[in-house]
Amino acid sequence: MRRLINDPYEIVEEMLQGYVKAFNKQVKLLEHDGRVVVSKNAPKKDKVGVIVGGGSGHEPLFLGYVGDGFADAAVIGNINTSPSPEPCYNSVKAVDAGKGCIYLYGNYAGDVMNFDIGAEMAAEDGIRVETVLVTDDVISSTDVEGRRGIAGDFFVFKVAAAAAEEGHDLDGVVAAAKKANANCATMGVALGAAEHPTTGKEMFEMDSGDMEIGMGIHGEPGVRRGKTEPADAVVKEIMDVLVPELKLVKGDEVCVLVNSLGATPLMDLFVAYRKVAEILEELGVGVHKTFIGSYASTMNMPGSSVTLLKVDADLKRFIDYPTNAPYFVQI
Amino acid sequence: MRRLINDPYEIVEEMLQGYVKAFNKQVKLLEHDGRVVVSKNAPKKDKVGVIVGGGSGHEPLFLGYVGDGFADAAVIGNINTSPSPEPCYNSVKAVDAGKGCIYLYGNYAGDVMNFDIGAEMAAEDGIRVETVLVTDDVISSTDVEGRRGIAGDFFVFKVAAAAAEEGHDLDGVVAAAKKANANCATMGVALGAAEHPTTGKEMFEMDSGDMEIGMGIHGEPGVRRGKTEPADAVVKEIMDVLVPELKLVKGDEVCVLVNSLGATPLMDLFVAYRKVAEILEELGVGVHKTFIGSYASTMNMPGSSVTLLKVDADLKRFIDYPTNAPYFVQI
Amino acid sequence: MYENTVLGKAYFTRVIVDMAAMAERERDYLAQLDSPIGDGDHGINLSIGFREVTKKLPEWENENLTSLFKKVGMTLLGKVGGAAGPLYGGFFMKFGEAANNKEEVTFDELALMFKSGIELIESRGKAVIADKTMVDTLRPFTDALLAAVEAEIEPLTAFEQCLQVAEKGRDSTIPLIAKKGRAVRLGERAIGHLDPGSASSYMILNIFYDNLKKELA
Amino acid sequence: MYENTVLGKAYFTRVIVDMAAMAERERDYLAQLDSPIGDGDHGINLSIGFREVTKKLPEWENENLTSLFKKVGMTLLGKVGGAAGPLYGGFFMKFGEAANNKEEVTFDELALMFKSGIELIESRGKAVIADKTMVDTLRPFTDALLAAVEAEIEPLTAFEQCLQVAEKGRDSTIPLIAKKGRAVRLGERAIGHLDPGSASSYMILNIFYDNLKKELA
Ligand SMILES: Nc1ncnc2c1ncn2[C@@H]1O[C@H](COP(=O)(O)OP(=O)(O)O)[C@@H](O)[C@H]1O
Ligand SMILES: Nc1ncnc2c1ncn2[C@@H]1O[C@H](COP(=O)(O)OP(=O)(O)O)[C@@H](O)[C@H]1O
Ligand SMILES: [Mg+2]
Ligand SMILES: [Mg+2]
Ligand SMILES: [Mg+2]
Ligand SMILES: [Mg+2]
Repeated sequence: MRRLINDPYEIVEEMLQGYVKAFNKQVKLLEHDGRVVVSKNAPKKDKVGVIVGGGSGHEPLFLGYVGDGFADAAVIGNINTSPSPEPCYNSVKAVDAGKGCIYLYGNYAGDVMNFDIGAEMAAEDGIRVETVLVTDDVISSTDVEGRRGIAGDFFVFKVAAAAAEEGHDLDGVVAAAKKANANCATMGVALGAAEHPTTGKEMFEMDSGDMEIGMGIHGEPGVRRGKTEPADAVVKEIMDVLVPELKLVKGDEVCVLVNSLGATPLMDLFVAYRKVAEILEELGVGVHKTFIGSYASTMNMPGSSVTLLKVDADLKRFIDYPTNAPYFVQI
Repeated sequence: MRRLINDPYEIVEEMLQGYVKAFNKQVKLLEHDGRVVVSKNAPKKDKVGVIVGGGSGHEPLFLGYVGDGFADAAVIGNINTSPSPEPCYNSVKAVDAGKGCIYLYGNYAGDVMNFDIGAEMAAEDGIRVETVLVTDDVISSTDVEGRRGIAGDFFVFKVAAAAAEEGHDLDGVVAAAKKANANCATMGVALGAAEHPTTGKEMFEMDSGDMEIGMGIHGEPGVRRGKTEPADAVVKEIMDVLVPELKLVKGDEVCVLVNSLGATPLMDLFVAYRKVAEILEELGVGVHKTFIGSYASTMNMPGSSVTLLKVDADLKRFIDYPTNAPYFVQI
Repeated sequence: MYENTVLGKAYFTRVIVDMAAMAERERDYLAQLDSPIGDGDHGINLSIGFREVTKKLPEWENENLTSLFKKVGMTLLGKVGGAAGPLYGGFFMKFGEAANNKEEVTFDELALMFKSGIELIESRGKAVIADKTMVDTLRPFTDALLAAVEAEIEPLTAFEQCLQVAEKGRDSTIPLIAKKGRAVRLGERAIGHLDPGSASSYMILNIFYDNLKKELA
Repeated sequence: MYENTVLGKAYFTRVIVDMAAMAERERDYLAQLDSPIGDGDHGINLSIGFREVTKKLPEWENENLTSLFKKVGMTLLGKVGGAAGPLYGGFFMKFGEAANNKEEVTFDELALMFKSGIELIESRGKAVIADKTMVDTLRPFTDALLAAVEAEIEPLTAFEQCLQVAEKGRDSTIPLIAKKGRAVRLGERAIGHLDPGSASSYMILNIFYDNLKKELA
C-alpha cells in the first residue's frame, strides 16, 4: 500500500481529530459524538439546519464543506460506509434552530437506512427533518430515483446551503436542493482502485492502462471497461451522455465541475476541461463558473468525472453565495 | 499508465489552455507567449511585479497562485523542467509597473540558468529584476544555499506577494521573501513515483509498501529508503528534523502546511496533521494557521511533506493577506 | 419436546465470541466478495462492529438474553453503519427481544428469536427472497427451522437440515440479478457473484450450530 | 592540410537530422539515466527540443552555418528549458558563431566550432572536468580534437581517436560524486551512475563522426 497510516481501525477518528484541530476556527467535533463535525457558528438563528454526510474516504466531501455559508454539520461514517443512526440524530440536535433540518447525501441504500432512523429519532423530539438524495450519476441507473450520488453532491449541497443562508424555510431549502439535483448530471471514468487502509489492498482489480467508464466512487462497476483512450475522446463520450441528459441547448448556462477521484493530477483535469469547454462552446452553452480539483474523492483512486449543473438566476446566486468552509472558500 | 492524456508533447499547452479557460475571470495567457499565465489585473499600478515559475507537473503550484493578492504571473516550463528564458523575460514585460519585479522559484540549477538569462534580457530594457530562490527542503543539502525548493514555495510566494500588495518596494519585497524562506523548512516522504505522460512510465522505481524519507518533488533521491512505518512515527522523524532546523522553542508560532504530492488522500494528511499538532503542543509552539492539501504536487506521485513557517507579526499579516487566486482563495 | 435443550447465557456468549472471531478471520474474504458487486467493505464493516462488541462484552456479564442482544445490536447499529449496521444491528435487537428478558431459552424459543430477527431485516431492508441479499439465506433458514420445530425434530438434526437450506439459499444468490443493495445498479453484471451478506449470514448460522453441537454433546 | 575536408550545409543538415532522430530513439534511455540521479527527463527534454528543430528545419534552407546553428540553438533554448536547454542551446549558437557566416568549413575550422561551443557550456554552467556533467565528455574531446588538428592528423582518424577520449570522459562520470546539476544533492549516492548529459553529448559527437565517414568515404 502506498499510504502511511496508524491503526486502520482508528483512522477515521484520527482523521477527524486532525481535521478539527487544523480548522478549529471554523469547525469542531460534537463533544458527545466524535462522528459529527459541526460549524462553530451553528445553530444559526432562524436558519434551516443543513446536514450533509456519508461514508469517509471521500474527503474533502462532507467534512470539508462545513462552515460559514455552507453546511452546518457533516455526519461521518466508516470508510465507504454510511454513518450510523446515532450521529445522524445528534447532528440534528446540534444544529437545529427551530426551523427544521435538511439531510443531504448521496443515494445509497445504507445511507438511507441510517439517516432515516436518525430522522425518526429527531421526529420523536418534534424536529422536522427532510431528506434530499443526490442522484447525479447518470450511468448508475436508467430511472433517476435509483441513481447514485457522486461529485454532484457538491453542487446540491452548495445550493441548499445558500438557500438556507438566504433565509428560505425548510420547504424552500428542500425545493432548492431538489432543483439543483434535477439539473445536475455527472459521469466519471475510473483508471484504477483506491487502497483500503484496513486490508492494505486495492479495493478492486484494474490493470494499468485500462479504464472503466461510469464507475461509481466506491468502485461500483460502470458501463464498460477497455483500454484507455485519448482524453478528448473520453471527455466527448461523457459529454455525449450529459448534454442530452440535461437537454442542454444553445443559450443555456451551466456550472462545470471536473473532479479528481484522488490520484488524477490537476494537469489532466485542466486538459479534460479544455475539451469540455470546447464542446460547450460549439453547442452555444455558456459556462457560469468552473470548479476543477478533487471535490469528491475516493482516497487515492485514479479517475475523474465531469459534472454539469444547468443554472438559472437562482441557482447561479446560490452557487456564488460566499462561504468560508475549509475546503471551499469563495469570496 | 493510470492517466488519460492526448499527445504528450502537447500536454502543457493543453493544460494551460484549459486552465485559463476555466479561470478566465482571474487569469489569461500572454497573447504572444503561451507559457506565461498573467493575472487579469496585472500590471498593478505602483506595485512590484511578483513572478513565480518553474517546470509544470506541480499543479496547482505556479499557475494556481496567480491572481488578485497573490502572484502577478507564472512562467511555465515543460514537465519537471524549468521554463526557457524567453517567457521569463516576457513575464517581466507583462507585469512590470515601473517598480521592478521579483522572480520567485525553487532552487534548481536549470531554473537559475533560464531565469537569469530572462533577468539579463529585462535588465537590457532597464527593468530591475531581483531573484529569491526558495530553499526549504532541509534534507537536500547541509548548506542552506544548496537546498532545493519544494512545498515551501507556497509560503514564500504568499509572503512576497502580500508584501508587494502592501506597497513595499522591490527591496522590501525581496527582504520579505528572504525572511520567509529563512523561516521555512520542509521535509517529505515519497511512497512511489509519478507517471510521466511522455514515457507512460513511472519516473523511478519504488515498491509498494516502501517509503523514502526526504525525497525531492521530482523524485530526486532522499535520505533513506525502507519499509513504510506508522504515520505517527514518520511524522515524528520529520518533526525531529524541522523543529531544530527552525530552532523552535516554547512560545514560538508557526504556520503548518501538510502537502500531498498528488496521490496521497486528504484522509492521510489529516491523520498526519494530528501528530504534527500534538508534537507542537507538547513543545508549546503555537499554530497560527494550517494548510492541508495538495499545494505543490508531482502529478500523481504518492507521498507527502510537512512544512513549517516560523512566523512573527509581519509574516502572519502577509500569510493572512486576502487573495482570490484560483487555487488559493482567502477571505 | 424441547424442555431439555436449554440454551443459556454461556451458549449465547460463546456464539457472540465466535462471531467476532469469524468477522476477523473472514474479513478480507467477505470484503473481497463485496468488491465486484458492492463497495468492497462488508467484511471490514463486520469486523469494526464485532471488535467493539468484543471490547464491551465483559461489561455485559449480568445482562439477560434480551438486554444482552439489545446491546450487541445497538453496538453494531452504532459502529458499523452502511447496510449491514442497521440490518444486523436490528436483527440482534429483535432476536434478543423475542427472548422476553429470560436468562435461557429452549430450542423452540430460539427459533422464534430467529423469526423475530429476520422480520426486522425484511421490514427495514424491504427485501424479499431472490433480491440477492442476506434474506436469501436467513428467510429460508428461518422458515425451515420453524417447520422443524413444528415437526418436533431433534434440535441438532433440525439445525443441520436448516443449515443446508441456508446454504442453498446463499448459493441461490449467485445467478441472480440484485433487486436491493448496491448491486442493483449492476444489472446483469451481478450475475455469477455470491452476495456477501448472504455469505456472512450463513457463517453466523454455522456458529449457532457449532456451539449447539458442543452444548448438546 | 585540411583544405580538402570541406564540410558544407549538407553535412551539417544531416547531422541535425540525425541528432533529432537520436533524441527520439534514445529518449527513454536518456530519461532513464536521468532518473536515479536527476529528475528523469533528459531524453524527453532533448526530444521536445529536436522535434521543434525538425519542424522548422525546412525553413532554414537558405541560412549559412552561423545563422543555421543560431536557429538550432535558439530553438533548443526556447523549447527545452531546464539545464539542457541553455547548455545545448548556447552550445550550438556559439558553435555556429565560430563558422563566421560561412556556408562551409574545413576540418580545423570545425574543431574551433567545438571549442567555441564547449566554452559557452563551461561559462554558463560553471562546470569543470570531474563535476559529473556533459563537460566530462565535451572538454576532453575538444582538447583532443584541437591537438589532433595541431598535429595535422587525418580527419577521420583524428575524430575517431577523439571519440575514444570522449567515451572515456563519459564513462569517467560513473564513479564520480556530482559537483554540478541536480545530482549534487545526492552526494555519495551519485556514485555508480552515468551522467545523462555526458551520455547524450557522446551520442551527438558520434553523429558528427558517422556523417564525417559518409562525407569522406
Ligand atoms: N435492502 C436490503 N435488504 C437486505 N439486505 C440488504 C439490503 N441491502 C444490502 N443488504 C445486504 O447487505 C450486504 C452489504 O453489506 P455492507 O457491504 O456491509 O454494506 P454497504 O452495502 O452499505 O457497503 C449485501 O451483501 C446484502 O446482503
Ligand atoms: N552546471 C552544469 N554544467 C554543465 N552541465 C550541466 C550542468 N548542470 C547540468 N548539466 C548537465 O545537464 C544534464 C541534465 O540535463 P536535463 O536533465 O535535461 O536538465 P535538468 O537537470 O534541468 O532536468 C546533466 O546530466 C548534466 O550533464
Ligand atoms: Mg459500504
Ligand atoms: Mg528537468
Ligand atoms: Mg459494502
Ligand atoms: Mg533532468
